[in-house]
Amino acid sequence: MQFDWPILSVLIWLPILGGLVTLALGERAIVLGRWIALITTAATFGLSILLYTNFDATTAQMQFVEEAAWIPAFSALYSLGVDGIAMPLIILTTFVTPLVIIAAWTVIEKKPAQYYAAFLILEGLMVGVFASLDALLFYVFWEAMLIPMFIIIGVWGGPRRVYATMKFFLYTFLGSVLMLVSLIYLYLQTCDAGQCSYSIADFQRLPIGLNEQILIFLSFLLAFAVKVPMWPVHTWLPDAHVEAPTGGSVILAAIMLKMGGYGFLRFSLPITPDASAQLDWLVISLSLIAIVYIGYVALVQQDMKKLIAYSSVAHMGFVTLGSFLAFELLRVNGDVRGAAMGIDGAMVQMISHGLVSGAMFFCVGVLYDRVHSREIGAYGGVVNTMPIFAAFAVLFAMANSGLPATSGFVGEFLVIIASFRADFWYAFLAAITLILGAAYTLWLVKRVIFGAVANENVAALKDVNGREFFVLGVLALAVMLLGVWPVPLLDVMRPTVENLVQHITISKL
Amino acid sequence: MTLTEILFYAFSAVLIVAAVGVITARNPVHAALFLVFAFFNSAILWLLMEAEFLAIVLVLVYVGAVMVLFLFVVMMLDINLAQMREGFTRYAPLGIVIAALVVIEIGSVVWVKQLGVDAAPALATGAEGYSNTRDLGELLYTKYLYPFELAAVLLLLAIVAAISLTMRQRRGVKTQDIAAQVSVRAKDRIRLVKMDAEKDA
Amino acid sequence: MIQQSTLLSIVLAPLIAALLAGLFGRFIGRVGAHSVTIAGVAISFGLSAWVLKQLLLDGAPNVNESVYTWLVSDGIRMEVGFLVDRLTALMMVVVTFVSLCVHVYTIGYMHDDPGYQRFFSYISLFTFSMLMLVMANNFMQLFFGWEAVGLVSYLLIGFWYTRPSAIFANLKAFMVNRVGDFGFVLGIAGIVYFTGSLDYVTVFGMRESIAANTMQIIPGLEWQAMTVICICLFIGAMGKSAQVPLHVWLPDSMEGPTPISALIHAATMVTAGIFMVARMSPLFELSQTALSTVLVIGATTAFFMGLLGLVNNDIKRVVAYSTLSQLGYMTVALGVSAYSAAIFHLMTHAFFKALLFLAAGSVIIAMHHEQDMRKMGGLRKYMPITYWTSLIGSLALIAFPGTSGFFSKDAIIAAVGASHIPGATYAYWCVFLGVFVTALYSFRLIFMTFHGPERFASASAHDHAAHESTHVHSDKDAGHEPDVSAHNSHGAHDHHGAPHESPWVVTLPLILLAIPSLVIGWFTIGPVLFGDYFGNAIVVSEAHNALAHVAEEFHGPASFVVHGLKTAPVWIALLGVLTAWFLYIKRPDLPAKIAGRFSAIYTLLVNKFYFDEIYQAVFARGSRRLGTVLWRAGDVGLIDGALVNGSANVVGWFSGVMRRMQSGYLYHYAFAMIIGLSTLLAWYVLR
Amino acid sequence: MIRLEFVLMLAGLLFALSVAGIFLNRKNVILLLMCIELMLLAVNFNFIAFARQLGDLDGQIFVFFIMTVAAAEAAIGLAILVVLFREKKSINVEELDEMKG
Repeated sequence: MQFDWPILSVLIWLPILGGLVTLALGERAIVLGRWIALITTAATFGLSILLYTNFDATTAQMQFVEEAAWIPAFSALYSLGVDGIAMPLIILTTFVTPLVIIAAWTVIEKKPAQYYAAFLILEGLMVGVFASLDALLFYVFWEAMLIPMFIIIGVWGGPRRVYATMKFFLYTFLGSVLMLVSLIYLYLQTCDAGQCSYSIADFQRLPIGLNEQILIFLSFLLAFAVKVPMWPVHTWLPDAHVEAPTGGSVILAAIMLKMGGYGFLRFSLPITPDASAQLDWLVISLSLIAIVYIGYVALVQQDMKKLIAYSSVAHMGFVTLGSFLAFELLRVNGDVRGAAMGIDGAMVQMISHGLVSGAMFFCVGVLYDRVHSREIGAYGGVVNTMPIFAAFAVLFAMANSGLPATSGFVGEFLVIIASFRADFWYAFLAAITLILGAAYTLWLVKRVIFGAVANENVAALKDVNGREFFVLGVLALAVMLLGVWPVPLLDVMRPTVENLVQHITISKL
Repeated sequence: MTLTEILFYAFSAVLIVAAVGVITARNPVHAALFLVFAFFNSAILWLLMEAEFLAIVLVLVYVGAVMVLFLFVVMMLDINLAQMREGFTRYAPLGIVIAALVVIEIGSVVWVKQLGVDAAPALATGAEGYSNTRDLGELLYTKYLYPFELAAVLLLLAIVAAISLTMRQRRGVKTQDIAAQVSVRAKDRIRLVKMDAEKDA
Repeated sequence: MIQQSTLLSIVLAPLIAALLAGLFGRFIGRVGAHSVTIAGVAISFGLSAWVLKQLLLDGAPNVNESVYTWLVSDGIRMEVGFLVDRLTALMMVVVTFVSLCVHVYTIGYMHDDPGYQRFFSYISLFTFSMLMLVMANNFMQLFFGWEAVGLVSYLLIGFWYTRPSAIFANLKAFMVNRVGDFGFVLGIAGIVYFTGSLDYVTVFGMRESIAANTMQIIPGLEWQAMTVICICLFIGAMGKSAQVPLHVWLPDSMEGPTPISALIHAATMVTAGIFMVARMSPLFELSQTALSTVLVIGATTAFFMGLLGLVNNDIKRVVAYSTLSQLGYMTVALGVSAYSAAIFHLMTHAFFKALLFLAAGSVIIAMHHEQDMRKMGGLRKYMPITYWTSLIGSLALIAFPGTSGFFSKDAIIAAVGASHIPGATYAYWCVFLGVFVTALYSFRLIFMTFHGPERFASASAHDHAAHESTHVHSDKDAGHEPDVSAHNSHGAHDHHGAPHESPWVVTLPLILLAIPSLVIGWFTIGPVLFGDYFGNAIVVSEAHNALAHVAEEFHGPASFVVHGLKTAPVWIALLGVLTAWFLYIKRPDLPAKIAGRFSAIYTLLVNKFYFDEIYQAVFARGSRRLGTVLWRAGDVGLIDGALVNGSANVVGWFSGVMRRMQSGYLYHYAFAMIIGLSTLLAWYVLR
Repeated sequence: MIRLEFVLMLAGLLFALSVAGIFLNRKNVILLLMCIELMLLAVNFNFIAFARQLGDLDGQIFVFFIMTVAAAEAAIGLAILVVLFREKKSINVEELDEMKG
């Protein structure tokens, strides 16, 4: 069922409006501002649930489509819509943001109103990225999103926040400018009788020569690989995570990284299928390097946030690996069985990683709020003083290491199974994450959570309060639910994914 | 060779001499005076070229206002002349080369390339009742009205800018600051401190 | 007819109990926690027994149905479902019975522990996971259960989380198991690749087509697809069932409380690998290479791990090494396609090994959480029930004729003797010598603990000297059982007072387990081993049906015993017992002399063949070093240093050069403008 | 009749002299300003000459605007000079290197 009111626009602009109101109210009216922030995000989440319940899971068509003239001179449209790939990511966005707001409830002391406003505006922009059907609109949201994040890290960040923000900004910006060039090229290619189009759907239908495709593919790859982030353009992530405030880390890990994966599925694969087929070895090998190499790097981190950041890189390797299996499958087996499973796995991995890494960052935040240290060495035996927290932390750690019945398992398992069809060694290297993931996560747990009380800081810890319990509990429920009941997620994606697999296996030359 | 031409060459020569004087004069006052002289010469040359209004404006505005301003400033400031003259000729060869280059360029444009400009039907300057000033005025207030207004604004801006740049707040002058007096609050003047009662030793 | 609801109740009862005890432990209290979990497991046990009866006596058909679709991706259904045949039913009964005993026992053992409710929650959760594992009808659920038992094992080994050795051991256990799971997942992926299904029945139905495939893993080298899959799956089994070289976690897992050593690390979880291979028998039968691998690894485990039991002084670790060795026997049985013998030994072993562990726990309680056997001795008269039950357990372990262990183990040895697959000769010698070793360490344990002089009263006086001279690692990994609170509460008793028999909640399970340990072989050997008990659950190809040769000579249990007496293994075992008696009762000074004489071998054994050290150096430290190198050189040095900050530095350096041109002198800019202008003009005009 | 070419050459010489003046008097800001005035004068000559040659008064209009701008520039330039002198007690350009990169 489609609505007669523009639900996607509301999802984008409601939080932005709420953010502006919070900003306008200022720091003096912070109590009111806080509640406005919470109510707005909660309402957004509620509306996004409507998106799910009214979603037609039998078709790969764009749904809830809105269209209006935006910049007539470039025939750019304000056109929104979601399919089975975008919708879950939108719900992930609207789900995580209220939790960030709640988690920051009394913790942020410096300019809280602006903090909330930044997150609300960020939420709207992120939904915009996932909902845009117009490439220019997509690009605007894509870049605009950097601004609130830049501010969040730059203002509320740690001691090296300036370095981290500059690195974050330059990295991501450098990646995406070339994408703009490609988008403009594609725009010019669509011109027919003076009528050009920025519509992504038109781009996907456009026949393009192989050399052009390869150039476009590389520019997209740079943009999305930085965002994912793939090895070797990942080094902004640990720095950004370490310096970002808890909420910033959560949003960064939970949602912003997914933009890269989404970009691959929405742009790279369908617009340049032949170049993808030519260059899939590149993406796959980078993914496998990410999985193994970064696993080892994560093992030796001394900073909790850095460790989780590196584990994010490793986990996102599964997303890119799963997304690009189709071509190898076609070459090896002559059919694409397994490709949809790879993409399914990539999508589930994205959602799951959003929940799990977000939760892990929340956990670090809980500790950081109390002890003001992220060093692993500053902790030990937290379970003695914070048993409830420890239970949550162990749960999320298990999810991070891909234990069945948690969401972390589903995506990895699907991708490993799918990659076995392509090549034994793909599966072999991907499965190493079972060992490495468990090693770095559980070693972290061992050093931080278990053991005797290490020092008086730990001895003075108080267990989670109601607010933290709520946030962690909701995430824990989500992680478990997705782990034992992933059907709802896979069902809404299926037509879209199948359509995508079909699309990308047809040459555009 | 007509009288006009003779006059032109004569005043041109004087103008060149005056310009040389401007750039070589030891004393800035002399330089300014040479410049005044150059302006006068130019005004005469412009008269010869039938730009009467501009010639008058040049004398009035430049000589009367701008150069006087220059002289004021030169005299007002205590300039260390010796320091200024140091290394006077250091860049002279370079300057002469560049100057020669400029002359050669213009010469080549004028003489070699011939400009390709044919003399258009001359203005009816000799006509009865012709006034250069009125023609200019008509153009200024019709075709160039907006630029003219802009020029006016520009001048106003220059006035304001010059004043605001050179104005300075003198210290030690006792004046009232009404705004500060009005906006003052009680707590700015008095601070209440809570203290324990004195204890016995 | 077995209803789906019955099966659901069997698995869900412990789960619900676990959730109640775990989440609401604070509200329902200690009594509430143990009542609810025991009730849950009791329901499971009752229903499992009923299911077994239905299948066995009432001729109910096997159940194979899906309960829940977990997900469907790319046309491959991943489901939760139950396959209940006699193999499953047997496992269900064993699991729930041992679990029930352990639950009851725990009331006594964990009496003073602050984590009482948590413990009950964990062991109930374990029961649930294990049941899910054995009742699975597809690989997906098998893997679910597989990982879930691993998780609970992790939680339980680290139950006393303040002890460094415990949290080291649980991490180690999880990691080693993950190495196994790594292979297991690849095996499952291979199965999906070749069959497009996860369902057992479908996969087994297509086994011939898998076997027809080959894979090129290393270019130029064709491998049989079935061999690759089976070896991958068996790597999983090696991890879970602690086969060399993935055995290192099991001895360390003794850091957990004794009840779970009995339940998880002896009776049930570690046998999951055995069960899995038996379940996959249709696949393994098609790959002789895989079977040989299984055989050799099992044989190695059986003999060499047994040797380690000879030199250890920690009572629980001795039992742990014996578990390793017995798991090796089971694996050997799998290798020679005597799957039913493996399962049979699995069952008897579950009873007598759980019994031995629980008895060891009982001793540990009596000794106030002292685990070093050198500080025990003469306990027979203080703890008669414990003594007699552990004697029964030990007799079963050494395969004393007539006990349950005799039937199962003798069958395995006979089957190995009858087998002709590559590696069978090596395996035969391993299991044969293993009998002697088993007898020696078992009775060394009995004699040191229950016979001889009482060493506990004076233990504290001279313990340290003896301790360090003979047991190199005791402080580091043997550890001492009690956590602080438990120790203190025991300290309230007279520490040097005479040991006394444990309360009934401890001894009752001992007795309950001793009965099947002693007699179950008599009733079950016929049908299980040589009858058609398993029906089509286990498939053995004619080519290597070693057990069939043994079956030809089988004429009832009594004659089996009589026949056994005529064969070497029984006498070897008795020789082992005599040796133990001689060394530890008659001439207690001899062991030290022997150790001195063969110090090289002794050191090798005490250091457990240096597996831990090598793993620590190569994998733990090596990984960390590799990680550091990759991080420092790769991430920080090359990517961040050279590329990211490097490009920034190049820009900075270039701007630094360019900056010098910005002298700040007005005339420099003016000159530059004029020169530039005239040059441009010159180029324009004069060209 | 004054020939266009001679006027242009005169303007060119004037311009060249003022360029040379900038090189010679590089330290003295006042003289630099004067040289700029001279330069503008040279430009004005060109405009006037062409206006006459082409019979188009627009050239003279331009001169008018140039003079306006020159006056404004001189005013502000001198104002800056005064402020500068107040700060530095000198107008030596060599001391003005704060814009150095």
